[in-house]
Amino acid sequence: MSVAVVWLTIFVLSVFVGIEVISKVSSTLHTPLMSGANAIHGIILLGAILVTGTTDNTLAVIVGLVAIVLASVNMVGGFVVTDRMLQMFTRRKPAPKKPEASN
Amino acid sequence: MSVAVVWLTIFVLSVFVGIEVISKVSSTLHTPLMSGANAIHGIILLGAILVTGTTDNTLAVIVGLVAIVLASVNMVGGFVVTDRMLQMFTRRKPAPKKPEASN
Amino acid sequence: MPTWVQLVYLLCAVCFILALKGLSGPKTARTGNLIGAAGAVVACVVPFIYKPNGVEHLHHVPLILIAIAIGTAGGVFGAQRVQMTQMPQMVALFNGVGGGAAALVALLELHEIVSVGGDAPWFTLAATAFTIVVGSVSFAGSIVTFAKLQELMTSRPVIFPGLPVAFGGTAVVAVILSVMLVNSPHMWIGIVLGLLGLVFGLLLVLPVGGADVPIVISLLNAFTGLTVAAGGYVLGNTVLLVAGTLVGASGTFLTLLMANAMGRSVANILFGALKGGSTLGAGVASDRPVKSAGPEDVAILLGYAEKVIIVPGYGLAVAQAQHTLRELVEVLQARGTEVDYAIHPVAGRMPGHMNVLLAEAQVPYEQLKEMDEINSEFKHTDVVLVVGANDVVNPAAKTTPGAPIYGMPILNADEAKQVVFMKRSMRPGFAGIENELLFEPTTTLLFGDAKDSLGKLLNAVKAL
Amino acid sequence: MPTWVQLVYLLCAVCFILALKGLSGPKTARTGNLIGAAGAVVACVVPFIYKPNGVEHLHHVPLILIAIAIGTAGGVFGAQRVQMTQMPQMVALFNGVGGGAAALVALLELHEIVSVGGDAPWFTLAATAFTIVVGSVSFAGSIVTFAKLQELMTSRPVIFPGLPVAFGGTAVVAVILSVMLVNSPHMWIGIVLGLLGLVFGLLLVLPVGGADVPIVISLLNAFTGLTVAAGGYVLGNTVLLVAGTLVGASGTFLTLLMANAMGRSVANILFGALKGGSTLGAGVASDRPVKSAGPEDVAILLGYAEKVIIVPGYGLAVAQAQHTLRELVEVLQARGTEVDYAIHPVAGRMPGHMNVLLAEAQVPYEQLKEMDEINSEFKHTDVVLVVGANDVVNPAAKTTPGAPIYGMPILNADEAKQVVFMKRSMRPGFAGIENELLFEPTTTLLFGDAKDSLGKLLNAVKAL
Ligand SMILES: NC(=O)c1ccc[n+]([C@@H]2O[C@H](COP(=O)([O-])OP(=O)(O)OC[C@H]3O[C@@H](n4cnc5c(N)ncnc54)[C@H](OP(=O)(O)O)[C@@H]3O)[C@@H](O)[C@H]2O)c1
Ligand SMILES: NC(=O)c1ccc[n+]([C@@H]2O[C@H](COP(=O)([O-])OP(=O)(O)OC[C@H]3O[C@@H](n4cnc5c(N)ncnc54)[C@H](OP(=O)(O)O)[C@@H]3O)[C@@H](O)[C@H]2O)c1
Repeated sequence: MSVAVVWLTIFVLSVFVGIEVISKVSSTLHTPLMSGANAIHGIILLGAILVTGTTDNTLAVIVGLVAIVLASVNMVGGFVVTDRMLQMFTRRKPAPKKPEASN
Repeated sequence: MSVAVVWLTIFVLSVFVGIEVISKVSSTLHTPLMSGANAIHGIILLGAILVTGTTDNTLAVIVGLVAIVLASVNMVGGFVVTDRMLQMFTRRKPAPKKPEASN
Repeated sequence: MPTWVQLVYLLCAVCFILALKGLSGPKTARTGNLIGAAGAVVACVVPFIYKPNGVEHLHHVPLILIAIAIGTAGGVFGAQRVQMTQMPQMVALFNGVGGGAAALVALLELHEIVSVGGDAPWFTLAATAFTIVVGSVSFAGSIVTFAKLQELMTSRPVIFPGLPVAFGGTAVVAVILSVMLVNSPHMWIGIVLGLLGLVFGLLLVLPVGGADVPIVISLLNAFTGLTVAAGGYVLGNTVLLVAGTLVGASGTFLTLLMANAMGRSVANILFGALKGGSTLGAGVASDRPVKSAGPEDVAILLGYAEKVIIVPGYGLAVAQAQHTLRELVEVLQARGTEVDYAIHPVAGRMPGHMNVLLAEAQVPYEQLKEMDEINSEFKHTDVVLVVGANDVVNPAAKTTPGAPIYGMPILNADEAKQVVFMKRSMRPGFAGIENELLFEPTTTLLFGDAKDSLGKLLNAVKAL
Repeated sequence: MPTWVQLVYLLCAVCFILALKGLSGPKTARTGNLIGAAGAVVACVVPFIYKPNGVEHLHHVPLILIAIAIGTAGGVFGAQRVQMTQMPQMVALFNGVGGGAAALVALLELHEIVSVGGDAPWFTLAATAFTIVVGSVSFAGSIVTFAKLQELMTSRPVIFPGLPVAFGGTAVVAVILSVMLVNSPHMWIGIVLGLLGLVFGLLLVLPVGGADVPIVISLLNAFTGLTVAAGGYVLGNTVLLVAGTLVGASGTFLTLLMANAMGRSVANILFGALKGGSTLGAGVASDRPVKSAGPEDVAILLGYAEKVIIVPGYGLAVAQAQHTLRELVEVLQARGTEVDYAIHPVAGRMPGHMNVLLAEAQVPYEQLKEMDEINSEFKHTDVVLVVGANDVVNPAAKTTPGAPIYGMPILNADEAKQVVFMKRSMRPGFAGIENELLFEPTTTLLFGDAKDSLGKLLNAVKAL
């Protein structure tokens, strides 16, 4: 099989996985899901590391380092912010100062 | 990428697609779904055609033809029987000989 | 392989994904099946058009076409003639021949490898061995399930002493031979592996009780999917790989779903009998006192009820009484009674059994209510008419932690004002346990074959 | 690439799938996110261990580590400091830098291709061009959305004459240059493409109204995913391909879901302004007569109600009145009133806005009821207190086919016995259309800033 077709196959299958896997998400989770997906594409950091680490052209290295900084902001910030958001969402207050409330 | 890993990747992605895509099926559709999936693996017919059509050993051709017969029974029968089943499931009777029924 | 062929194959694989997606929703199911069929046809036409081995066109085209024609005729004939209630065995048969085809294809591929000097990557050889063994298992297992369901043999578990040993022995020998095949491919190893697979398939399915067979069919279906996937790897063909994997994965998942809906575990179904205990319950009839009545008494109960719910079960299928039941319901409705059918997901002996049966009798789809939908209505119901069902209304599922059906969701027939059971005896249902509901003061039994009793009931109601 | 590296990458890709799967269910969301993070970390550690170009280890390791440390510090700092209500702009910013990084990586890869003589398959070059352009679009677009939401610039649509022409022109030139790049790769073409992408990103997002921005963020997020996928293809790296595609596909789907929940189309959001009409409604205040009341009157209504439902909306967030609201609810509950919050999926200006806001104010999760769950309870409710919401209770969504929100599911506040609106004026909400519910005889208005009014109301209820 030609490489391009292999990659196309992987691409198509990933499209299905991507859609099916989130197709049951409730609207409450839209924002954290967006943010988590955003963190996942921070994996471009891996690409940035690879291109920077395999070149010796000074300008390329500098550009590569900038890409690394940007990508790590994306990745790390993305996961941390998503976690903070989800902490909010799932926190059950241990015991509010609610007195003898009904319901 | 090595060929084996490529195929492993495609395999893993297909596993996710396979599971996610049917994860919402209602119990009423279990039997037709099983039958439809059964028809799909009748695609082994393609494999049988390819091996039979590219050999010239007489015994191999005979075995291959048997495989072709079996595989076409699987594929054609599978799709037809599934369709029959689904026809049953979705048919809305136009007007039963029900008289002045309530409900 | 030219790029366009690869793209067409990819497209066919997408068709199969869409087919499964479609099949999992009631509105899209038929379209889904047709999309899958279209994909399969296109994929199979491709090798007749391009040059598969790069130089020449396919050999033996006439013979191949004849073989396809024969298979197609057989498939269509079987699929058209089968009765709705025989669907499970038909699916088993189709699945079996598919597994057999996969095993044969792998054998031919092994022959190819051997004849060019046996020089293939170990992974390819392992996949070949896998396909041969599991394809044969699927073939033999499916044939036995077919025989059981078609009542060509007993549907009770077949167990003999030494079964576990034979089972384990076959498995060990198959593994050893597979390792040998990977080390040095020989044709005879492949053939022996195939035979071992057949034996293994027999040993796997013989001890399973007839009523567990649908689960086993689903499992063997997933097996065949995996062999097709492995075959795809060996042949270097993506469409086989993707399609086979899809079926393998979704089939396994579906098997778990189905076992779950019956409150059973797959391991228990397969190996329960091996461990000594039968997978069926004891099946003895009780002799505690019950209240029984004749058709005329029941006719009065039904005829003057405002709301009636019918709970159909396995016995309705056995008695083939679905048409009589529909007539009775129509007469009751004509009298102004509100009647619904309560469909338990595993009533009968295959998933969706009741839907198929009642659809065949032209009961309007709207009157079939799923369990979740109707369970809250039983308490407002005057009479529940249980026709050949038992386990699906057995309160032991809620109250008796040790019972084999404990934890299975049931229809709340016990909440209704009156319950009428139509069955032939006091024998228990599939799970083999007693049903306390039969002994409740609100319960009436109408003994006899369901078709018989329903006929009498129908006349009695008409005469009211 | 050694096999173990490829297998690790595959494992990381699976982590991302599981992450998305986890994130789509409330119970598994946090675990999902952590699995994703673990996969990302493992994938990024790999190149430090193996020899990426087959011979040598990674160059410039210290510099790379410093760059990662800087980025990580920045990311953590931003993520920790941001307030809950500023989440959308934070996500936009993170998304933008990711897009920028992808564009830079593609430029470097182009540089590599050019320096070895420009000999690459056309598909690789096309993917490179795609990544440069779309990554830049994502970068510039996200920065503008950040500026809009952070109120560094006006959040109203920015439109100028000639915008459609500039928009179309940029697009055409980008396509022409991409074709040129594919034919003969040159560095300058890549750089110009990047600049064009930046311009295009600006032109795409400037005309979008502030409140539509969450949709646009989601769309740009999907864009970045696709650029990462294309980058993965160029670099021959599966984990980038799979991760990027997952995000691209799920992001696109999520964008549609979100737009749908607001009853808007994505095309309308993006290109509505270009066509001349603003994407926001008219926003004029009506002068028809309404019934308004003071805090004391409303306090009596609430204080003696048996069942009260709170409908929070955008105004609650603007007024930052969530804490006061919670206090009021607690006092009412202490008086024995049954109080629930009805959460509309698109109340506020980002999906889940109300959940985040009220969770921050420590409102117990159990009191937040989703729309489907609570909609049938309005008719048994004495008072509905609408705090800074408007569109989400506007019956025009059901009754007025021409209205911009027609078809959007709404909270059935109109079915309650009494409705109290807290808002500052008669100005309409986000959709810019009048709300008939304001003029109903059962409706009372309490004018003023939500925080202010709630404070007064709280005192008045306490004084009862
Ligand atoms: N749906 C599936 O996929 C599937 C697959 C495998 C197993 N199962 C299992 O099968 C059971 C299904 O429950 P169910 O309530 O439908 O069936 P059931 O519990 O097996 O009960 C069937 C009843 O029908 C009566 N019956 C048999 N033949 C009859 C006839 N000719 N006329 C009148 N009555 C007749 C039997 O009593 P008499 O002998 O006294 O007449 C028996 O009590 C569950 O335990 C389920 O787990 C289901
Ligand atoms: N959730 C999302 O993801 C999202 C994203 C984009 C757009 N949207 C759209 O936003 C709308 C959300 O509906 P909604 O009912 O929450 O909001 P809305 O319809 O925009 O209404 C907000 C109301 O709050 C009032 N308000 C503003 N500031 C206030 C303050 N300080 N004190 C008291 N009241 C104040 C406003 O009236 P006054 O000016 O008279 O005070 C206005 O009527 C929907 O149309 C939705 O489609 C949602």
